[in-house]
Amino acid sequence: MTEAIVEYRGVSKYFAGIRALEGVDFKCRPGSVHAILGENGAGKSTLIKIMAGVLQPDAGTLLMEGKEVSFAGPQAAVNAGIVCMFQELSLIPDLSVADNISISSPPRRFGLIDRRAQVSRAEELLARVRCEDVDPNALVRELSLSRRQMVEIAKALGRNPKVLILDEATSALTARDVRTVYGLLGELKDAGVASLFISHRMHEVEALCDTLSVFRNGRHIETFQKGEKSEREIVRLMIGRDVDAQFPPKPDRTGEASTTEPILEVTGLKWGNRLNGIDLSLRRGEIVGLGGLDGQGQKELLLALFGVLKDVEGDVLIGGQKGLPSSPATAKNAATRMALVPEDRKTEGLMLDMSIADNLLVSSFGKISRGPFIDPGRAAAEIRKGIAKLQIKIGSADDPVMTLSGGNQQKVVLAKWLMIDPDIILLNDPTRGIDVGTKQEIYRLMRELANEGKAILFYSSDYAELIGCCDRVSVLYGGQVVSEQSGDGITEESLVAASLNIGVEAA
Amino acid sequence: PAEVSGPGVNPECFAPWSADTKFFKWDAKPGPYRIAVVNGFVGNTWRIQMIKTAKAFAEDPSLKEKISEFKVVSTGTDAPAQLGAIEDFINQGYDAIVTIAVSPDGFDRVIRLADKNNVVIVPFDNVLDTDKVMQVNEDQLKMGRMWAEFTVNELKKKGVTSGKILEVRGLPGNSVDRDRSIGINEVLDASGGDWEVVQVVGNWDDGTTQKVVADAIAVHGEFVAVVGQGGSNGVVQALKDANHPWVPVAGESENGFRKAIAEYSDDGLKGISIGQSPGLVAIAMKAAVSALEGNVMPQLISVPLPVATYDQLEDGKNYWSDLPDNFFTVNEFPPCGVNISGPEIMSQTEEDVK
Amino acid sequence: MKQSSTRSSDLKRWLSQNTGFAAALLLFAILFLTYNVLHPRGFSSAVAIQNANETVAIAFVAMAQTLPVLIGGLDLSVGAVMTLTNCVASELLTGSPLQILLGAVLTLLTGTLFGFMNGCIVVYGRIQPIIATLATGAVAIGLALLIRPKPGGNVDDDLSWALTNSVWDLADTYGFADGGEAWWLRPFADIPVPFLLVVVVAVIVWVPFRRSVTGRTVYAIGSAEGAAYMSGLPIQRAKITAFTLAGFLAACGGLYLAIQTSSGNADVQQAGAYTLNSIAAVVLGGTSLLGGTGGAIASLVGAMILRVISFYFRILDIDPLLQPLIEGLVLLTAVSFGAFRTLRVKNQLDLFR
Amino acid sequence: MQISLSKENRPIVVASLFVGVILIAGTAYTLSTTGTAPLLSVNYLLQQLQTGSFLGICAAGMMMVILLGHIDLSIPWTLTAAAMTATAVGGDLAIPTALGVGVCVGLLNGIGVAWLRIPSMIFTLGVDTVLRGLMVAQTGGFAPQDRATPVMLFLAKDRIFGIPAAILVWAAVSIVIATLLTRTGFGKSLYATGSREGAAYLSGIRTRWVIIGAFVISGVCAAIAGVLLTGYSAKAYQGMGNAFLLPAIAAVVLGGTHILGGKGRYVGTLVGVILIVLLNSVLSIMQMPEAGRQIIYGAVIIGMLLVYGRNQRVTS
Ligand SMILES: Nc1ncnc2c1ncn2[C@@H]1O[C@H](COP(=O)(O)OP(=O)(O)OP(=O)(O)O)[C@@H](O)[C@H]1O
Ligand SMILES: Nc1ncnc2c1ncn2[C@@H]1O[C@H](COP(=O)(O)OP(=O)(O)OP(=O)(O)O)[C@@H](O)[C@H]1O
Ligand SMILES: [Mg+2]
Ligand SMILES: [Mg+2]
Repeated sequence: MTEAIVEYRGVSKYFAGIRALEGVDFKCRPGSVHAILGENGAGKSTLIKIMAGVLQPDAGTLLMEGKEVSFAGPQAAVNAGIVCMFQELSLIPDLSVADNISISSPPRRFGLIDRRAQVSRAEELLARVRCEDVDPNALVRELSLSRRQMVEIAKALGRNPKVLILDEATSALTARDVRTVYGLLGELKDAGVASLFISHRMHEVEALCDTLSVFRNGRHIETFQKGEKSEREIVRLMIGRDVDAQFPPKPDRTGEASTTEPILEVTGLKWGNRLNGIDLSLRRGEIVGLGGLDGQGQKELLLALFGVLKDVEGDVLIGGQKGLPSSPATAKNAATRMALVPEDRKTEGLMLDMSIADNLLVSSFGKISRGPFIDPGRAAAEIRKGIAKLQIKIGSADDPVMTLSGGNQQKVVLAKWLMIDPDIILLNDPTRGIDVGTKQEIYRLMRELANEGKAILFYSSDYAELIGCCDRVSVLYGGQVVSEQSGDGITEESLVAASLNIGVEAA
Repeated sequence: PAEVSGPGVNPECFAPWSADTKFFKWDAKPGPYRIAVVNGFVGNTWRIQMIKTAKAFAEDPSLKEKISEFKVVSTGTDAPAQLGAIEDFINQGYDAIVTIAVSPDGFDRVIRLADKNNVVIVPFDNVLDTDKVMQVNEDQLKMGRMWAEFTVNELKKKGVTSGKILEVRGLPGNSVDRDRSIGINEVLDASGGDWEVVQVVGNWDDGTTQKVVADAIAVHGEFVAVVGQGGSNGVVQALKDANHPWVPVAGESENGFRKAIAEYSDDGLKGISIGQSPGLVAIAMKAAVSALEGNVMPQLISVPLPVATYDQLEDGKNYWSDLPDNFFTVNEFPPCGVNISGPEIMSQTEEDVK
Repeated sequence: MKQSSTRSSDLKRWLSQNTGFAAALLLFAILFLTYNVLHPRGFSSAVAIQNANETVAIAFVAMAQTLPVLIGGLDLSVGAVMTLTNCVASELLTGSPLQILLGAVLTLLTGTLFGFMNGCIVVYGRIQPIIATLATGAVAIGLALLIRPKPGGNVDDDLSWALTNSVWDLADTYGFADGGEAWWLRPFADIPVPFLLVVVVAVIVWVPFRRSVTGRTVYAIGSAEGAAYMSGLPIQRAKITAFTLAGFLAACGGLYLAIQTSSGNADVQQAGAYTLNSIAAVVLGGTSLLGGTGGAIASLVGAMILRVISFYFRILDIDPLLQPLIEGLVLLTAVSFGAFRTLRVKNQLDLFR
Repeated sequence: MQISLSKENRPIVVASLFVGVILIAGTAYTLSTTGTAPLLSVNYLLQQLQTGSFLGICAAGMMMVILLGHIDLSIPWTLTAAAMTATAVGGDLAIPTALGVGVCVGLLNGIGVAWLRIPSMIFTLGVDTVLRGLMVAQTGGFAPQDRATPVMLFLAKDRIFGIPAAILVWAAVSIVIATLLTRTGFGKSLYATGSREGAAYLSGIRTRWVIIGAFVISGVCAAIAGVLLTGYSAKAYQGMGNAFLLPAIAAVVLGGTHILGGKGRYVGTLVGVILIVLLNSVLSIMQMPEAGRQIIYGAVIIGMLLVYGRNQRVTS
């Protein structure tokens, strides 16, 4: 057996008394692709942040190639050959692609950064990740999310990693890029590099990894080889209990569709070059999915419906009223109330350093006020109701929402919107980065809401979710709906085919 | 300019500062002249009144014919900007530049340039610590002395020879503040009385002065007199608010202060009002023209102090009970032919606004 | 042919990435040319010298302000540090040439150390830059008043004359290059020395800094601090360096002010005015107050725009009592230019960065 | 109410303690020099609160804006302009005029910051300059009347049951602001917008109107302070607001409000104002020269913020 390249011995880490990792013994071998699995808050990110020098352990030791090491900061870790890719996080938007790729150790001439050498280095690395179309002199802020992740990968490659860490770093990639990344990881594996891979998507893990480690509540539960355990067993290790059917059953809706009036009807919706004539309808009691590759206009569609975008063209009927709301505030207050769970809960969904209570109330001041004043009794009741309904796990409602785990944070966003009792709920990838258990709760909640007569428009980057949750799915490509599927017609095959805008036969 | 011996022209108006004041003579230039006023800070009534006086005086029959171009700029409290403006006017070929210096130092370069180009620079009010330019000012040391003398006299009349006197100082670091304070303390020390002088800093600003005087009263109880360099309205307000008995007060020449003296002098507010006049600008302009005409001029021109004590006040003559508090009462200097009165300048369009 | 096409697209990209700076440059060019056309002695060395002299201090202070702004902060002490170093210099710039040189070095060192202290307070005390420097600015003014309770000072006359004039005068004063008549000096003879000083400092300080990892880190911090940290960039070093350099550049301003006025003045109002003007200059130059984009050269241009605006009052006939109003309106209009971009934003979320 | 030393309350407690320290130091000084302890007299304290009310009201308005992560540099000349226009109009309309000026300036600031998205630091600075220009032009051109009206004199100077009316005005403003912040949707929206504007907007808060509202409150507060100050000095004059900008910012920050917005309690601002006012007064009583005063100011601000606890480091 090869010697471990990185080894944890009894590593513990606490945050203000909260246990993030405790007594972790963990090894990872060179030439492997190693998946780290666990619920939200299991300690995965903490584990790799320690390896990457971002955090220092409170107890225990870290060994690299058999020698004890201690990294004072990310640079020290990089120097030792540990390269970490965080989700969207380590690129500087206002610097050029070339600057970013050679960010901390650029080629120099006479002690100064050599711009030309830097550009050619960037060109080489971009070619390696098959992103020749990216201009090394462009600013990162000008790139799309998927291009940014590829630049991030190029940057990581350029640092000659011995250990490469991907913490949910592939979430926005296109199918072609994913294939490139798979290829690259394979190459690196052959070159003896250890890759650590964190993802909440089982199919990615299955396709890529050879070794799997499961964490739960800050403890290392078990490490095993791929194929040793079934998916069901793995999930049980992760959440500590059995999971039953992932998705709640769909009610039978055949025949209903034609009889009820749509609550939302959109024809020829256009916005800039992102939306190119979208037709869509949504009825009460229905969950309609938005499918397609990332960046095909799904987010823009949701934002447009919620009144965030200006100069949107097309015919819209919402609850019989013509026209789009002019702002989220009007969308929320209209006769047909709308709610949007945005893409990034940390910057768009929540005021992270405000309390859970304040975050819950932020959309419903009108409802809990008497005249201009907030009625504390009613506010407290609403908060209690919201927390109970979604079973949000909190200490006190006055704690900052920042202290919650990702899944619970997402529940706060949902609870906030449920307080206004919306008629239409727009969901933008609500389960991204959320563990299996919580995902299930959200699926169940969605179905409950639909059964209460609400209409749900649901964008997800995960096909399985669309198949499991939706009554109908509209697949977007290039800002248009290219395919509409419903009922049993929604299959992975058909979704993938539609996403790539090719006929089902070809897929 | 050439250094010559006196006496200078028109000594009633252009009085030399002291017996050993030097005299300058520039080569006579044919008129009419281009004159610029380079002000520093703008944003208080004094400066506004000064600018209006300058503009009005440029239209005065005695000067109008002699000036072909007249410009006023304000540069803010920014030394390089003021120096730059002066240099710019020299470059533009102006004949004389009248200025209130933002700093008593630092003009060496523009003085050198002005001399090279035969341009007359006349600082007034905030003058320079140099004897290389012709300057116009009131004697600050003497002002301080007169304030203190008056105060000591009034106290003597009341039979008071000891006690706490409150001295309100101006902007820290300013030479005017320094000179006035020296004058005041010189006289107090020499007066033989047993005075305890309490100093507070009022920055010549009514609001600040009022606040610090109120504080001082709260802490020290009663004063036998107040000698204030500026912000005199604030002194009076603070005394009034604290129900402090009226005592002799020496101060500036704001209309409000004089109104207060006139009103309360019988109750004991025996006041003296001497002030730095915005009308100084007119004398400085006149001096500049005179110098350009080739007359012999004193290097430092002393403008008589416009004194008014409580027994000399007369409504409509040296104060105006129906006009705003803020403007400065003293504006005219008859010996110099400067006859623009304060109200004339500051209320010229009063009718228009009602 | 390929060469030329890439070059034009390079220019296009530069323009799109530096729109603010380009607009500032254009605005300055128009304002300055018009001023010279209107000025009776426009396009002459004397006018250039005067303009340069007036601009140096604010230019240095604006450059100083740029660095803290780039990291997404603000330095409210730059004006005060300029004032402090101005007072220090007014005590030290006298005596033999060697003593003067030493004095100048000590002056710059004072400002640099003060900036370093600011940096340490911000980094190790973890206090927001704007508040930390509001406080240290008061300290700097206090020190300046201690050093120079009243204005004055004793700066070497020759030095003052030589450095506030043209290159020819410099040579003439110190008698090198045949007293300014040497053939090789001719082409430069009419250039104002103050202009050269600013350019020299910009070139030997700013340009290398811009092309160092520390400089890059400064931009990265303003753009995305978390990402900069995760990328292994030296955050603390860069922050301290930014404030230290700000102190150094402010000291350059103070030093020049002392040379220009051959005196020192602990003027609180002037210090405040310079700080606020430096922020205005930074914004006019197209640097974002949010950090991450812009640069010291842009601020230099911003400072020049600010100055040129006030030049106009001297050549146009404007009621002196309306001047402050006009000045304010022009400033407000100029800083509002960037708003046109905002009004064109189609996705409201892009407004909240 | 229970006082727990949470991060939020610590500045308030520390600043209150420091207020005590200032009073003790000042009293020690007066005892040693004059043998009396006037600082502890009710009269002195009431007077400090009276003169502190101008700053207090400015700071209350400033806090609204700082909670949003913005700043209002136009306070000095908003105050002055409101006061000068009010006295120029005179009579019963004086105070409504002053408030009107405050509202207009606030609207202008708000529009510039919320709609045009110009950084408040620079936009309000420009507005301040414009207001100064307007006042210079107005004084120069129209020689406006500057006398305080009887109501202004009453508000600033008279006492009601022995308490200066100015303090009552300040108390009224404080109650309104504190209620606004803690008990109304607007107040909560203010915190939300200051904490993260994008998220607040997507939550259906009309963030632009919140921003405009905060600036209007700030303008109105400055105008009220202008009215009181006019009454106190019996007249309005150029530059009367100059002394309030930096102390107002310092008071808000010393009271624990986060300069980048989102966090802070109004009680803190109250304590901050009292701290600054007393510090000023005691230094003046000690006849501390300007140099020492400035150094002490700086040291106090830095020292207190260090005691309050350092900000979090940005690591992710
Ligand atoms: N900066 C922090 N401050 C306080 N507690 C923290 C911090 N970071 C992590 N924690 C705690 O440590 C625990 C483990 O967090 P970690 O980020 O490692 O989880 P994770 O497994 O990466 O979760 P996810 O799947 O959501 O990414 C969390 O439950 C949290 O309570
Ligand atoms: N400042 C903090 N204080 C307390 N807990 C924190 C803090 N920052 C993070 N945490 C904890 O760390 C955990 C994970 O944080 P992380 O940043 O990895 O988010 P996440 O849940 O993984 O979301 P995503 O996967 O979408 O990035 C959270 O569950 C949270 O409890
Ligand atoms: Mg994580
Ligand atoms: Mg995560």
